[in-house]
This record gives sequence, structure tokens and C-alpha cells, in this order.
Amino acid sequence: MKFTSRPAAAIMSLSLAAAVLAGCTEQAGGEDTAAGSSSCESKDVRLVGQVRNESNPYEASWLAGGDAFAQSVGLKQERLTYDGDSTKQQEQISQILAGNTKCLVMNVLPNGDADTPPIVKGADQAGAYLVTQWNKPADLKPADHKTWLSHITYNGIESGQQIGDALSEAIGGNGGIIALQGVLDTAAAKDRFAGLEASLKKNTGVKLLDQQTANFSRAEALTVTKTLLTKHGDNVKGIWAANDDMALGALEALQQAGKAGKVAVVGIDAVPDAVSAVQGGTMTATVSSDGTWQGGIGLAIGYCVATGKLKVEDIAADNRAFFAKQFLITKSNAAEFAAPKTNPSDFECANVFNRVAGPLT
Amino acid sequence: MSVPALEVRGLVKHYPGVKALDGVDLVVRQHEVLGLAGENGAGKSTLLKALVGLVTPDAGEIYVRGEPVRLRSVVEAAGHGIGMVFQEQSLVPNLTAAENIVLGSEGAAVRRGLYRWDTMRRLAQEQLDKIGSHIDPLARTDSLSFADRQMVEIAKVLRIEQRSQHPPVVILDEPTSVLESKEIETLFAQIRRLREFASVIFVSHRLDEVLDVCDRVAVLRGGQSVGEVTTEGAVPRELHRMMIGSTGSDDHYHENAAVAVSSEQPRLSVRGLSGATFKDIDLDVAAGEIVGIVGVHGSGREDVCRALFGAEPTTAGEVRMDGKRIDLTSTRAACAAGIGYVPAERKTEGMVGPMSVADNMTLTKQKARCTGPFVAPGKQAGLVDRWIERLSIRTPGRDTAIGRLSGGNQQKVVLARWLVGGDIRLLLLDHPTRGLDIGARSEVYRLMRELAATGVATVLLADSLEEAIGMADRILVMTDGRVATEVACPNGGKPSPLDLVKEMV
Amino acid sequence: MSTPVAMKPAAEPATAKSTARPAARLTGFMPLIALVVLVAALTVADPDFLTQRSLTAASRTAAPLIVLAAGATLVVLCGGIDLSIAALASLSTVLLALWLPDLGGLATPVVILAAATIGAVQGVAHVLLRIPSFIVTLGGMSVLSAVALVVSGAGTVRVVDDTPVAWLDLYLGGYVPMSAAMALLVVALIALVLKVTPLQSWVSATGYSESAARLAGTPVDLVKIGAFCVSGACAGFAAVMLVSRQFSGGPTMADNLLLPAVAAIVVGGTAITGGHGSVWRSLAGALVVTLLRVGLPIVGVPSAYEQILYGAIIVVAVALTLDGSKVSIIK
Amino acid sequence: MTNEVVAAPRRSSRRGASFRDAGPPVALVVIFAVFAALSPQFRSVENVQNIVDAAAVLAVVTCGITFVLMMGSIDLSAAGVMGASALTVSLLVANNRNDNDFGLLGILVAVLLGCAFGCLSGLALVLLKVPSFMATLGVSAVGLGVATLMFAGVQPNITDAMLESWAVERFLGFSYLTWIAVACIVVGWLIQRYTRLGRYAFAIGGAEEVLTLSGVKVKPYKVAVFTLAGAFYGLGGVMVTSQLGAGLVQAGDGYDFSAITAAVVGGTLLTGGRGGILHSAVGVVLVMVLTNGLVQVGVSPYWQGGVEGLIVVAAVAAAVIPQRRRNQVVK
Repeated sequence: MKFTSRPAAAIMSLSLAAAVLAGCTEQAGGEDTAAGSSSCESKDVRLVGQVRNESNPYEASWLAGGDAFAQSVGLKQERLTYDGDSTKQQEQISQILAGNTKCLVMNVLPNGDADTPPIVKGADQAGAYLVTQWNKPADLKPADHKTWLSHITYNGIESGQQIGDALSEAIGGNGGIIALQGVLDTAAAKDRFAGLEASLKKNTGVKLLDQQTANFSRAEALTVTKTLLTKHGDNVKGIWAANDDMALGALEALQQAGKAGKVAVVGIDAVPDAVSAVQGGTMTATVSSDGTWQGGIGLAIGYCVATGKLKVEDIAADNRAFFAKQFLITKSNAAEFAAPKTNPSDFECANVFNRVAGPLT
Repeated sequence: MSVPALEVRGLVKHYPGVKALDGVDLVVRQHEVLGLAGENGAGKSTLLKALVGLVTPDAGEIYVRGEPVRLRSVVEAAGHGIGMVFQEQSLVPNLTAAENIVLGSEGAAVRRGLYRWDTMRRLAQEQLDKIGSHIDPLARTDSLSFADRQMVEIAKVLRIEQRSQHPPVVILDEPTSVLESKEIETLFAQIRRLREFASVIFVSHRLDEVLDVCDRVAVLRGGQSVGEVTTEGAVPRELHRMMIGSTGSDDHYHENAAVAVSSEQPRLSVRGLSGATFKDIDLDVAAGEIVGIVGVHGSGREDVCRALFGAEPTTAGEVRMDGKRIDLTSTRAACAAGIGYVPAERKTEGMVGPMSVADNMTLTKQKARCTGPFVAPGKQAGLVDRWIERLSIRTPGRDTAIGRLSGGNQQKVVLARWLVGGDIRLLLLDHPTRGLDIGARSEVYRLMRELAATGVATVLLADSLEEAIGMADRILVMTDGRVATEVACPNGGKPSPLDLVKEMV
Repeated sequence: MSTPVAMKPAAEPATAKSTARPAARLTGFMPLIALVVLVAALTVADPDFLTQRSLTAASRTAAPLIVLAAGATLVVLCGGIDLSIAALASLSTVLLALWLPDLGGLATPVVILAAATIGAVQGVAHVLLRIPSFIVTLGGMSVLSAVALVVSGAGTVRVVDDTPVAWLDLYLGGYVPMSAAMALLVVALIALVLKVTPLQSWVSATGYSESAARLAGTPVDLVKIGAFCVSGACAGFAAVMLVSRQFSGGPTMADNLLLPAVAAIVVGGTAITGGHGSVWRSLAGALVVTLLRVGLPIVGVPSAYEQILYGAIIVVAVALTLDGSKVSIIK
Repeated sequence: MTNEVVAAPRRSSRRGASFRDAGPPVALVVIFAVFAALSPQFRSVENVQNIVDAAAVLAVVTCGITFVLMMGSIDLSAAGVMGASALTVSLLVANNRNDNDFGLLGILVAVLLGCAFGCLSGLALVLLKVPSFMATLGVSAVGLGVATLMFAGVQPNITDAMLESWAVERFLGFSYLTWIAVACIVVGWLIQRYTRLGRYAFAIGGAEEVLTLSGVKVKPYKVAVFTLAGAFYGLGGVMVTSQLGAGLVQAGDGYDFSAITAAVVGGTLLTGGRGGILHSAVGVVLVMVLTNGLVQVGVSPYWQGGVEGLIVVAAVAAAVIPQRRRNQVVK
């Protein structure tokens, strides 16, 4: 097959080279749709929710929350998933931003800290309203940007510490534990582990025997836990996992090693399985992070700003990057969290910052 | 006379642009060995393929024992008792001999998809016994010698008896082309044994063999039957005439074009060359000289040839070209030293089938078609067209894929590859005429003579002893990896094949 | 001439498909047709898709994949396969991100050179140790990933000052993304170099029949090493593009591009067995794959159906573009 | 000329073949000995149990892939098929999503689903003439899509006592899953040795065209081999579900390349026609010993993949070097 004859190829490459040499280059985009200048009709707003995949419960509930909010305002959420692939996430974002961005609202879960800057930059240029959650580099602040409305996260240090404390209490303040880390390149994983370290400082009787990453994955947690259990044997009294999926994987490993019930396990996220495990007593504690709410709230903030019901300038600086409220779930209060509950009133423009626990530190 | 085992009437097969079969008639009687002769392109292959159901004829009838049949697949052909031993061996190398023998007609050896190894072994043993072979049926096929594999192949074909109640018709397509004379004799003995209970169609381009083993020979030319000969008392020349439509040239090997060889410094001088399969080879070839190397399968002559081209590692010895020592560490080095090699396996090693005639011709001597580092299309076109004309290569054009040419023309392109650079000093020819018909052979011989006349030294591993004797000025006989003896072979004083065979065993 | 025999021009028609000329030409253009059909389908699904900005974004997205696929196409043409390209590109993003602060603009050529060297090393291992390229590059893939993890400390390396690679984020004439133009340039350059030098016939000969090529004195080993080297260099360049786009380098950043790159090559119609194909085909293939990767979710195909469609379309596209007459046995 | 020569009875050189096949087991013993010497934890009984238990799923998947590799094809569909089968089984046995409680029947359906996907790969190869590399890649994507559809946002947790017990209960010190894997290996070996399907798969890898010439219809066998492989992947998905207690879309992540690695390390050639189930079993154990041993002796997790990659290359190089020839074709 020949797409081009040799002369054609030569001409093409020559003209390309000429174009480069002539330096007729410029920045593209960014020239249209100055954000916030005019408010949009409700029906013109385009709601986009982007998470890693639809095949884990937490992110599935996120998308469900987004759908619920979109329905409440008579719109439809465009659901995007990028399979935990940073490249694919950027590709999707840039494709979305290449479409009509006039009233575009994006509620994005960046794959890692480093994936946030290009998303922010793209949204800035296109004038799309953006709410990010969980991951961002510390030096990048929504307050410095016009259409990056807010960054929402949970205080990982706090939750890491809370479950750390709960774990040491469960093992009687004395003994060895192992830690399962999340994807190392995420603020969530780092903060939560920092919380564990803080907790360890406080509970001096507890010793961290080993820590390995299981990448937030249930299957990886299973194998890692099995190996660590053979390595450390009965010294393991407790397992600290940076999320519930890994905690559930660890539970399976314990069961297969015949140690179910003998080793305390804690996690974070309060996915339904974990909550019922806490309720049933096989797991010690977890911390609520409400995926359904997260999926809705990002879109709600963007929607309010896009329709002019909320002015960017009016958002308090503390609300541009904040920790959302979270709760430690133990056997005593697990029943309350057994059924996920979204309160439609949470998404009203006056209430969107109701769950702010404090500014990002 | 009883009903013919197989009869073909008016078979026609068209290919785009070619009429491969143009009304062929053929009769195979029961218990006879029928030779099938014809030049390449005469329609032999197509006819055979039609007989085993690989080709569906456009018109004509095939009768098996008087009954008209339609053969749409190998299985159907086998059902009628027709089976074929293919030109390239068709055995699965990583299965046992037994499995190969029963392949496709396992019968009792496989029940509901399950193997019964004992039954299989027994069935295979029966087949091997029929042809008097002593191979272990459970040996892996790739651990057998070439000749043994040929036996397995024949044993396999005879399995068609299992699919048909009648005496089988066995087709042997060029079974001898890669066998050495000893193995050929064994094969012929088996063929004569086959005649006791089967009919055989035997195809070979070696007419002496055809006359030797067959009862009758049918000749094809241009897709038509042109007659048949009873072998008793027939001579090859008679067959030649029928095949090509006129008397063949008396001077088949162009012996009168042979040049006198100067005996000064040899062009190629090999001393003590040793490798895995050969040892202490001494060899001198003068400019313009053609040296033949003969030997049975396993004598190591092919490996010597490849070693001289840097395609086979050597452990000791030195090679000089025109007195200058050269290191044959790679085929590149050999090319650079002015050595050219025409491999025996043309289709897999000699040419790159899907590439064009021009690309194949200029593959080695890239300089000849380039200006600086770049290919000069004009230069290439001129060069290639010149050689196409000079060697009378029949091709629709220089951009035609070489795989579409006939064998003879392919071989000429392969030869031309070494000539386009104009710097060839030594040619290593490994069975350069294998699978070529008489006309094409003759042209290759003429070309060899012409090259010799320009001073190119040639090492020839001939297809047959006759060819070696006809072409060579000198013949080395190799046995077991060593040079056993050297036989002078001047015009007018040629040795007889028997003289050579004595030395070979 | 000593023989009066009139030989038939083609005694045994090699393929018996010589009449299939128009059809063959059609298969030749199949990658392009597939591309057009896909764009049309996406446009029907979402009319907004066929806008200049959207196509610009798509071409920018496709750039790294095009470069990766173009490099690997050479290896495939030689009859091998390079599974290490994605891991090598990931490693290169890390190296680039690490070196940018110190080397500035020089970091780009240095990284490309390093990647080319790594590619060449794999080529040498393949050629000298006689290990199938699948295995060499599979091993290379894990080794390079490990190195990337260690070098980066298993985290993403952010590029604070991206000016040395920012030029790739510019737009030619305001419309054509520089990265896409560069990708096109890479493809054109490879195609041109192949075309005007003996390399084309060396590469094809090696791919179609390595032993025949070797016995014709073709520098088979060098050609193969060269192919791996170019493949590595392309992986390095793709990494530069990724860094300019993401402002960071990560040890797994490009890993997910491996299968799309191979898919691009095959969808383009290049025979995975070697010999037959071209980098232009891979360009078309890369565009098809990119549209599938990015286009399907954008026009609103739910994630589950997106995967099903992706799988089905890739298979169908390969079925359409593969020239069956050139390959006898398909494994 | 010469008299008829009676060919001397030839014993097969099967001894040579077995010497060639001895490489991987020897390597296994050596590597095991080295780790055992380095780490006391490694040589503990629990750890050996752990290694063998951890090998169970990979062994089953590798059984399937071995048949495909023996044919000279390749299969990358394991990840998708396992995901789909994991979701299927978790929704059919007693679980928290619905009231199904089909028990063994559910497992059977999941395995049959695996068969169906395998069959799909085979049909794409045979009917559409898509190279298996791409066909299975496409089927894998379809499998993942189907799995995601079934997942529907809520993790199905199994409560089926029998399926849960597979991973927990032990017999003679090994979990039921391990015994299932052993059974699979035995069944696989019987298929390979005593059925037409197995022998033909082997023969297709050796010389496919010969089978056709012998009147064997190759295509149905190819489809059947992929179907068989799919069944093993389906079972693998069920086993992962049993291990995790839940149906995960990602159940088969990484098993495709791991299984190929294990098969290749065990001595199965990617070109087909050599190797077999027992080879692969050795390869699986070798890979698992390596993975576990590296953790036990404290090699950084980042390097583990790299070391594995190097060892794979070394293993193949060691197997290849004794048979090297100057003009050998290595793709």
C-alpha cells in the first residue's frame, strides 16, 4: 500500500519543516468563553464526572451520586472512566475541553497528584468549571485560578490516625502490626500513612513490623498480606490498611491462614462491605468518606457557579480547598452508616459547603 | 486387461492468464508404475493436485476403477484410494512416526477423540512392515534421518487402504530430488514392492530414474498429453524430445564452451578448514575453473559450502582469495570478498518471495543501484532491466514479485544478484538446478560457462553425478566430512558415474 | 540460447489471486477507510465531535501513540516484536523529568539518545543471544519498569519548569498541535529514509525471510539492532511528548500505551509476522485506536459498553485491514 | 549402482530431548536451594505451603495458555475472561446482590462462559483471520466490559459456603484450590497425551500445513483449543473469586503475561510445537518460588519485577544457547 508517493512524502515533510522554521506557532485555545462573565441557562450546563473505573464500589457510588444530582436539576451526567490510566485521563479531559466548554462543569478524581496540574491548566484555558477531589500537589491552589472552583479531600492524616488509634486499642495497645499502603504517588496514601505514623508515636506499645504497598487493590492486598503473615507469623496482631478494599483483601488472607478474628483489621472509606464487616465484628474500624456525596457535590458547586447562583468571588477562601467532614465508624455506630444516604438538600447552592470540616492544610 | 485403476479424461484447469491443464488424458493401470514426465509448467503439479482433490478442475472427468468421481478434498481422494507423497516432506516433525502414519485416518487408534497408543503403534508397525522398514514407530519424526522420513511418508500414504476397499493409487511427486543415490535405490526397491498391491504414479525430473523404475511413462507438454512411452528399451533422449517438442541439444552441458584454466595462483585456496561436520578440507579453485564436490547425504559438502560463505562456523583452517587471507565470520564478510552463494533451498533461502525481481536482484550489491547512500531509481531500473534482458529472465516486469515467476526464472534472478555488482570472484552453487526443467537447466549451465569464461571460480554441488561430471573441470569426492579423493574431469576425459560412486561409499 | 522451450510466464501461479487486484488495493486503503468510517460513526453519535477543536485535540492525543507505533512498526517489519516500548517510554518520562532541571533543553536529546541506546541493547541481546524478541522485550519491559520505579522512588516526578519541552504544546498556525506535526514528521522521516535507502529492501527481506536475507549478504543483525534502536528512540520521543503534556514523569505513565500501540500496528495492516506493512499504515492505525480510546467515552458510550465495543471494533478492523493473501498461516 | 540398503533400526533420540527438557526443573531446584540457603523463613513449611497455594490460580491459567502456545498462537484474553467469569460466578452462587444460590451449577456456568469467550477468540482467528494476538486482546476487552456490566456498581460478595471453603479448607496441608490446580494439571496432561485435541494442538504448532494436507480439518481444532483454554481461564476466575470472597472485575489482572512467562520459563516455545503442561507446571512453580523468594530475602519490591524479567531472559537464553546455529532464524 502506498499512502503517498515518494515525491508527495518529500513535499509533505519539506512543508512541515518549513512551517516549523517559519515559526508560525502560537498558543491555541483560551481565547473564547471567558468564564463567569455570563451565567448559563440551567439546561445548557454540561455535567461531567470522571473517576478511575466503574468496577469498584467506591467510585461506582461516586458516579451514582453524580447521576442523582444531575437528575435533580433535570440534566444528565456524562460519566467518564479512565481505568486508572493517567494518560487516558488526560486524553479524555483534553477531548472534553475541545468540545463546547461554555457551561462545562467537571467533577474530577485525578489519578495522582501530578495529574492535577495539566487538568487545571486545560480547564483554565477552556474556561471550564472544575472541581477536583483527593489528589493535588500542595503548591497548586484553586484560589489562584478562576474556574478551578474547589478542591475537596478528606483529612487523610486525621483518618489514618483515627483508625491507627482504633487499631491499637483493639490489640490492647501492645503488639506488632503491618501496614498496607495505597498507590504511593497519591496524597491520600501519603497522608493516611503519615496519620498512622502519628498514631504510632502516641501508642508506643504498638510496633510497625512491615509496610508494603498493595496499590489500593483487594487482590494485591490478599497476596501481600499472605506473604507478610508467613514472614512475621503470630507477631502480627493487627493490620492497618489505607483503604477498605485492601482491608477486605487482608480479611480474606486472614481467613485463609486460619487467623480470622485473631487479627484486628482497620481501613478507610466505609464501602458497604467494610461497614457490614465492622457491624459484624470482623473488622475493627473504618472511616467514612462518602462517595455518593463526593460525586454529587463537585457537580453541585460547579452547577451553582455556572448558573450564577453562586459567585466565585463569594466563595470563602477556606472553601476553595477544604477537608470534608468524616466519621470514625466502629461497631457502635456502624448501623447508622449501613445504608448510604444522600440528602438532596446538601446539594442546594446555599448548602454546598455544609460539610466543610476545615481548610486544607 | 482389467479396469484402469485411475483414468483422467479431458481435464482442464485455468489459472488467471495461464491454461495449466488443457484437456489432459491419463490412464493408470492396476499394479503398474506410471511415470509422469514434463517440463516445469507442463501441468504435472496441477494434474497431481487435481488427483488428490487440492485443485478443482474446470472441466473433464476423473474415473476411479471405472466410476466417475469428484474429488473435493484430500480426504475424498483418500476415500477413493488415492494418496500422494508430496514434494516437500509432509510430516509433522514433533509427532511420533506412528502418529504421522495414521494422521487423518486414525481409525481404531483413536476412539471418541481418545488415543490408544498400543493400537496406534500396532497399526503403524503394520504399515512399516509392508514396506520393510525398521523404524521405531514411537520415535519422534524429527529424530529420524531424511530417508527414514521418506519411508514414514510412504507408509502414511499406504494408510489410504484403510479408507478404501480397493488397491490404492500412490502418487510420488519428485520423491528423489533431495535423496542421495543410496537412498534412491532403497526407495526404488520400495516402489517395486508397492507395485505388488498398488498402482504408482511416479514423477521425477531425472529421466533416467523415470525410465529405471517405471513401466510406462506419460508425457505432458503445455497442459496436454503428448504421448506415452513404454520404458523397456527407451532412452532419455526420446523422452526429452517429447517433453520439449524437439530434439534436445547434444551439448547439454555446453562442454564446448568450457574454458582452459590457468594454473597460476588459485583464486580460492582453502587449507585445513574444519567445522562441526567436516575436517581438514583443502581446496583450490582457479579463476575460471568449475570444481564439483560430490558426496552422499551427510558427507558434509553442503556445510563446507556454507562455511565458505560464512554461514556456518569453522573451528580451524584458513581461506585465501587471490592469495589474501580472509576471515569468514559472516555472510557479509564473504560478500565483501567477492564470494557469492546460491542456496539449495531456493524458495526459503535463495529468494524473498514477496519482494520484487528488482529488489531481489539488488539485495546484495546495493552499491550498484545507489548514488551515495541513496537508491537511485533510474540507475536501479536500468541495471535490473539490463540483467533481465541479458539472462532472458521471463517476467512481466522488474516490479513483479519474484514468487510469481517460474523456478528457472527465479533461479536466474538469484544468480543475477551476484553478478550485478560486477565484482564476483567466486560462486558457490548448491544444487543450482534443483527442481528446474531441462530448458532452464541448460540456461543455468550456459550461464555458468559464461561466468567461468570471465574468470569467475565456481564450486558446484551438483544435483546429480551426471551434472557434476558434465560441468566440472575437477571433482572432489567427500565422505564423512573429509575429502576422500580428487578426480580430474577434463573435456574428453570425463570419468563415469560409477567411478565416482565407488569413492563415495 | 540453446533451448527452444517456450516457458510459460508463470508456470505455477503462486497465489492464484492475481485477479484480486482491485480488492487488494481496497485492503491497502482499509486503514484509511476504517478511520473515515469511525469518524463518521462518532460524528453521528455526537455531532459536536466533528469540530476543528475536537479533531485538533484528538490529533494531539494521538501524537505519542503514533510515535510509539511508528518505531515499533520497524521491529515488526523485521519480523520481531517490541513489548518494551511502553515501559521504556515510562522510564524516559522519569529520566526527562529528573534531568530537565539540570540539563534544560539538552535533556530532550539526551533522553532520546538514552532510550535509543536501551533499545539497541535489547536488539543486541536478541541478536547475539538468539532469544526471541518477544521474550527479550518482555524481560526488558519488567526490567525497565523496575528501573523506573527505583529511579523515581515509585512516585511521579513533577516538572516545575517545563519551558524546554513546552514547544511541543504549541500549535502550528493555531490549529495543528506541534506534537501531532512532530509525530507526522517522525513517520514521514522514517518512511522517507526507508524509501530512499537500501534499508527498505533490507528490512522487508529480513521480515519476509530472514535466512534468505542473510544468505544474500544482508546485514540482518545490524538491521534488527537498528530497528530496536529506532524503536527505543521513538519511545524516548513519545516520552518527551507525554511530559510536555502532563508536566510530569511517572514510572507507569506510558505503560498502558503498549497494547494500543501494538493494536495500532496491526489495525494498520502491517503483518505481525514481518515483511509486509509500512509506518504510514501504523499512522492510520494509531488514529483509529486513539479515536476508539478517547472518542467512544466522549460521545457518551458507557464504560462497560466502551470496552466491549473497543474489543469488537479492533478485531473487526484487523480482519478488514489484514491482507490475507500475503500471509498463508495465521497464528 | 549400490545394493539395496537395509536401514538400521534407529532408536529415537528421545534421550536428547529429555536432556533439553531438564533445564527448567534443574533451574527450579537450584533457585529453591539458593533461597533456602539465604532465608530461614523461605524454607519453612508454611512458606512452602504458601508458595504452592499462591501458585494455584496461575497454574490453572497457565494450563489453558499452554495449549494455545503449543499451537504457536498466543492468548492475551485471560484477564478479561477471568473478570467476566469471576462476576458470573459471584452472582450465581449465594451472594449479597441477589437471591441466587446455584452452587456448583453456578461455577459450571462461569466455566462455560469462559469456554464461550475462548470460542469467540478461536472463531475470530479462524473465520476472520485475525491473528490470535489481536483476537484475544479484543476478546479480553469484551470480557472486561461484560464484567463491568455485571458489576453494576455494587461489589458482589459471595456467601456460598462451598466456594468460600475452597480457599480456606485444607487437605494434606494444601488448600482445596491447590488440589483443584493439581487436578487441572493432571487433566491437562491427559488431554495433551491421550486425546486427539491435545495431540493435534501439538501438531498444529509443529506443521499446520501438513495436517491440512493429511485431510485434517484444522480449524475446528483451533477453535476447540481456544475454547479449552477459555474453560481454564473461567475456572481461574472462579478460583480468584473464592480467594477474594468477592467477584472483582480485575480478578484476572496481570495473569495473561504471568502465564505466558511461566509457560515460556517452563520450556514451551512461543513458536509452538514444543513444551507441554508438565513443562508449564514447573514454570509456574519456578515463577512463584522466585516471587516469594525475592520478598523473603528482602529484595525491594521495586526490583522484584526487574529481577524476574532478567531471570526469564536468562532462562530462555540458557535453553537456546546449546542449539544455536549460525544461520538460525530467531523472530
